Amino acid sequence: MKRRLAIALLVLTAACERERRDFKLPNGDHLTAATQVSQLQPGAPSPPPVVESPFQDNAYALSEGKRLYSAFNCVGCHAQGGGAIGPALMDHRWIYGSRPDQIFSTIVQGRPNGMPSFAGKIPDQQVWQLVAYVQSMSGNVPKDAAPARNDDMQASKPELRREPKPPVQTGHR
Amino acid sequence: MLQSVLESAGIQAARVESEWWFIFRVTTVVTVIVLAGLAVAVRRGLRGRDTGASEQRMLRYIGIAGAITVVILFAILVRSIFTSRALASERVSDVMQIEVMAYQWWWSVEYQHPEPEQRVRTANELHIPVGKTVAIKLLASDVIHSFWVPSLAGKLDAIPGHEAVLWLRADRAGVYRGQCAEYCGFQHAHMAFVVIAEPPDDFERWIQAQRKTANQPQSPIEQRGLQLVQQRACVMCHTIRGTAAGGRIAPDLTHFATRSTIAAGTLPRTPEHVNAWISDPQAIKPGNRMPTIALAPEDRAAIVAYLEQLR
Amino acid sequence: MTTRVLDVSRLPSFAFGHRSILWWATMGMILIEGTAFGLLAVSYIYLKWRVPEWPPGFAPPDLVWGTVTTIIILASALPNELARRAAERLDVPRARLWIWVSVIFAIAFCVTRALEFTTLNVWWDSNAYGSIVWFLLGTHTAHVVTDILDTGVLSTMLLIAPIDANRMVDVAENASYYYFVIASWLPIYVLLYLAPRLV
Amino acid sequence: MSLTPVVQLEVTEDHIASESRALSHSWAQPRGVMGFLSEVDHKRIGLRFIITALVFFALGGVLAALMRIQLAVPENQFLGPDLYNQVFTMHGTTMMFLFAVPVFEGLAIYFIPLMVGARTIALPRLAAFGYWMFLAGGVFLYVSFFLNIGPDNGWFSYVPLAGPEFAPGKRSDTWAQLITFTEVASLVGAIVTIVTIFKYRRPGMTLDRMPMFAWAELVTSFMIIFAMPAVMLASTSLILDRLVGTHFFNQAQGGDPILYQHLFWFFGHPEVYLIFLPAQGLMSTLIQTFSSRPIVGYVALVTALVATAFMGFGLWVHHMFAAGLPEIGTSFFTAASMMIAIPSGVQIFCWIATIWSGKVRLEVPMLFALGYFVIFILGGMTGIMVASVPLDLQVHDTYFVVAHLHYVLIGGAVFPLFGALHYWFPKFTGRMPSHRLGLISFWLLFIGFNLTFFPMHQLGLNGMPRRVYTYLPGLGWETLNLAAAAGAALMALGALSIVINAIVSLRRGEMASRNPWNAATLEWSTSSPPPPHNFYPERVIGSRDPLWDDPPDQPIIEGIRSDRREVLVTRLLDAEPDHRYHSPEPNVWPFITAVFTTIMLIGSMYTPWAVVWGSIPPFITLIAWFWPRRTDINDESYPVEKARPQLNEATGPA
Repeated sequence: MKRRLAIALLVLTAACERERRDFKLPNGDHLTAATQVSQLQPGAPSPPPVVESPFQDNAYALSEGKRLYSAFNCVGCHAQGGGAIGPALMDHRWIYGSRPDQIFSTIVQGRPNGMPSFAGKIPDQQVWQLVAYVQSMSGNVPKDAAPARNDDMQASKPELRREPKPPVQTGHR
Repeated sequence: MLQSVLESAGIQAARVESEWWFIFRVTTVVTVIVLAGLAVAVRRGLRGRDTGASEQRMLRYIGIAGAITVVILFAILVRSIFTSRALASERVSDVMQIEVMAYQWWWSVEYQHPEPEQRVRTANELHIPVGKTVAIKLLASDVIHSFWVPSLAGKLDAIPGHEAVLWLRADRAGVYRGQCAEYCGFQHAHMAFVVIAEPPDDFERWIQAQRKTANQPQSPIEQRGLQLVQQRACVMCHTIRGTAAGGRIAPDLTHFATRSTIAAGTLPRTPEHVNAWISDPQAIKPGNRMPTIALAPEDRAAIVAYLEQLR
Repeated sequence: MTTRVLDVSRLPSFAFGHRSILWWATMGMILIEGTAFGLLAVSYIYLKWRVPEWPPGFAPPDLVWGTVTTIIILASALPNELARRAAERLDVPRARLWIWVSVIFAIAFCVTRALEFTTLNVWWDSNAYGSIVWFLLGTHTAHVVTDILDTGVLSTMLLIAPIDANRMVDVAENASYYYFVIASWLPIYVLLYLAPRLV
Repeated sequence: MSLTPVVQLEVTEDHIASESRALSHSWAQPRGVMGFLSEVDHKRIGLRFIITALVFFALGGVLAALMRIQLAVPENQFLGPDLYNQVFTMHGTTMMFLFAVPVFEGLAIYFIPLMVGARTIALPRLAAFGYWMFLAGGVFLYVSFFLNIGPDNGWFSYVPLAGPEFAPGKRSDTWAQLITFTEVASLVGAIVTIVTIFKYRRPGMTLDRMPMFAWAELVTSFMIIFAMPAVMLASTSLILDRLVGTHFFNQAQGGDPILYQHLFWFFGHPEVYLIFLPAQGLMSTLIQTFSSRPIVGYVALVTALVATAFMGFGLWVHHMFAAGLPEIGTSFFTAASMMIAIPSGVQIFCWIATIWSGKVRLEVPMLFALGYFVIFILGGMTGIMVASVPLDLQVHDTYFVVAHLHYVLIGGAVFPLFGALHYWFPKFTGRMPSHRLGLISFWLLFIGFNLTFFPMHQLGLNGMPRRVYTYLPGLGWETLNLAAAAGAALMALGALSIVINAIVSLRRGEMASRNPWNAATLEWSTSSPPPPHNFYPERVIGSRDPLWDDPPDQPIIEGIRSDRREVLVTRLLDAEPDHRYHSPEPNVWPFITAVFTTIMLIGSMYTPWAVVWGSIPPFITLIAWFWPRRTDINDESYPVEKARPQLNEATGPA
């Protein structure tokens, strides 16, 4: 009985989680200047803090991420995910890591050969929304939260209908 | 500021207003007569005298009442069709064109001109010359919105993939408030705009001023403001012509300080309000597309100072 | 106490056709679904009227399988009618025989219908034309499948369940519904296959 | 020789007593939990519909109160946009789909068999299935709401706002699937009502002797059949666009958001009439009873119902005047929208004539009927205003329309409904409702209603749009909104007093006789509440108002078997006896089918495969539902050879 109750509660909170509309980060927005730029640090190495994405399974954040993806002209280099000047985002190959915090760093810090740093330009909340969306491009978010098609010419299958592609690390860190 | 159907300031709204008073008077008289008839009937029914009235005779009266209903309705119909015609007669081709693009939850306004650099782009505020018909081309960038300035004209929907044109003419100078009238999401309530009808000379002066690029900042604090605007998140969305800011998804700020409101009519444009807005837009208009940006108070003050001199 | 009495005890305990309540229930279903098909057809025409070229960007569906389906579906009216007549005569063996024959016909055109889906030349997510084509065909197929299952169950009942006269009424009404499935297909065939070629 | 002779017969008291006993036994309601789930008695199903719908009405009312609190003062922080949008969507959806349509359906299921003198409803298992689907849909909607998956795009769910791009998550799908639930329930109810009216009328009740409420429900049921498929298509294509990427409403790929509006309003406008028409039937019923005379203009009233139904399908575009459609078309729809006032006018004139020439008793139901006149006439007048294109372009989507629609729907439907619930309370429960509490409820509701909604006309003209979660001070909207909030509080008290009245009267009300209001229709010819088999002995109908005008020696109907649930099926037009029919026994499979259908429908919000795999269990339960059982077999024609002698009568010309 207890277990059933627990499962029921879990399902319920999952639904609430997915449908929350957060207009700001729970802890407010903070400057991303603190983002680590280098792995070098004084003293004994401390384990890197694992940063949880606040919006991983959140439908609203994913759709906002999708909107920002074209508003901030990510399309210009990455196209609709198929890649052009920049690498493809809808495949399983991840050069700089597929974890939310790694994608976050890629956006904020920029990467060699063209990916500019958006530090200070995109507030953390929107970066997290982009992170969640980028993960959905390869089908790596729950189907019930992933974005459906846009009211546009269709370039590819909507994220909701993409097969999940388990990430494969290809790049160097 | 006026936002009322019954205080018309333009030909289109005046026609509708006169139609309103016609129908209002007719229907009031009809209502009074029918309810009086009911009252008489109830009084008589309560006394319960057997009238012996034949059903035939009552049906005849019902028929007469029905016929009168038809005549009244027909009169209203004819009046309404004539008003429609009159409204349509305003559709002339050689008029000033303004393109209004509705976004979730603000209005982008563009004054058309054959030369691209002479086009004027502003937001949530239309200036029009008094006494001249303007054609407002309505487009929607995302969902369906509806453009409505009650004192000037009836509403017209802006539907994605469709183009609609609204002709209107202001006959009195003044500031008329308008608002989105089709439910469009979180901030449907805060999607207002103003129409400023002014004498043609004033209008000409205004549009000339709008064609210029943005003022250069003078004082150090203003200069610091510009620097911040160009370095921080502002540039991702806003355009300020003459600076590095060229984002196209949020209101054009080139002549920000000439406008009377911010956030699509949500707040009057005062330095305090602008400051409050930048510090936490989501508290003022939850769900709107401007994110909360972490800025030190003195940086915010600099940005406000810069914005306030964008005349 | 002697009184006037309307004696109904000699009335039959079942009836066919529009005298039976089942016939009216079936007509209700037919009206509902007929309206749905009508509105779908109007939507098709509406979308067609919005674009200059039709079908937009795709070849119209190939004629072969659609036409074969149409022929089979029309031919299946015959066993269906025979089943209905047998049912109204309370002729259980023949009703049983013909209803099974119509099940076989129905399965046959389910197969050709499946092949039809492969020759539409457009996907449902290609554009609005593709969507409405798939929706029309899909809705009709849903009716066909429902009817087959329904007929199948009824045929099985005739083999193994106790049979009273009401079962024969069921067979007759099953046939009325099947006529609707046939009748609703013809305008859809014209819309999907002929209209893009003729207009 | 006729199969149904009228003969002089000796009918003894003993015979009547033993037949009554046999009927009570064979129509007995099943007991226990399984019995509850297997119920096929139309009175139980009807009452469940009514009570469930009233619960949803109360929930919808609470949501309305939340909105009035939010809007009582400008820039209120009480709800916030996200919650407010869900609340107003839930309010509209609840009132339209979970209250207004089902409550009249419940009244039809309860009273149509009683009014046409039948022992039960046609297709009772289907009716039960309809109820379970309705209940499942309503529970599904409210559970979703509490899980934050409540729809938030308005009860109309316009695309693209409710479409795949702008409505992330599952909220829009919840709305679309709720439509499917209520659709199934209403369509099933419509079929059941039509068949009952066509085939189960007591001998002698020709079509032109049918009670007005039966006419109203008949016309409404046909409207449901033609209107509901449109919204089914709209919601299905919406969900397809969202889930599998079709392009019905994507303008970039040849679709069109306006197509959605056409489909929605082709249903949405008739929807108003299919709420309004049953209430017109109630009005005729109440006015006739409390004016103590036959209704004036029976034929005119029936014609008006039919005319309204036809015209109701010709004016959907008046919801889309602001969408910029061609002018010629809009003129046609203006004309149609105005002309529909004619049948309403004729009905009102007929009722006034009835009152004028009758002996009026100002009982509570009659007060509600009189309240209808005041409120509905005002709503009708504003209806004429919004039918005019130029005026509509100003007031469309403003509070003026909010006022208009509440005047029409609350005045035109809810007031008659409350009158009717008060009127039929003794029939439901066997006890009389309290007159004094009834008076209190009426005046609270009447004053509260006008205080809430009358100011909204002015608000709309002052430029306040609908569906805004807040507004700025200084636009002249504060006082009127505050008045509306006060009115809403009065209405809440009124609703509360109705609940109190129901509870108190149920416990301590005076016992009701068969016909406490001295009415003329058949439901008052049986005990209050009616026995499971409704009537025995049954007399042939001889006039339009049988309880007033039938001679006492109308023939008694004998020969319907009492040892099983048998009913007499009559012919469509003249209600001549046609055959006897064994009505279905209680059965639990409709309930189980509804459970599996619910699982399938909810699953299909998440994956299209749920439709394929999910339809297998309901299919299996349907087989179980229809599989003939010993008790269902018609023993007069089993085995089938036994039926041969009846064949000529069974197939011969009707």
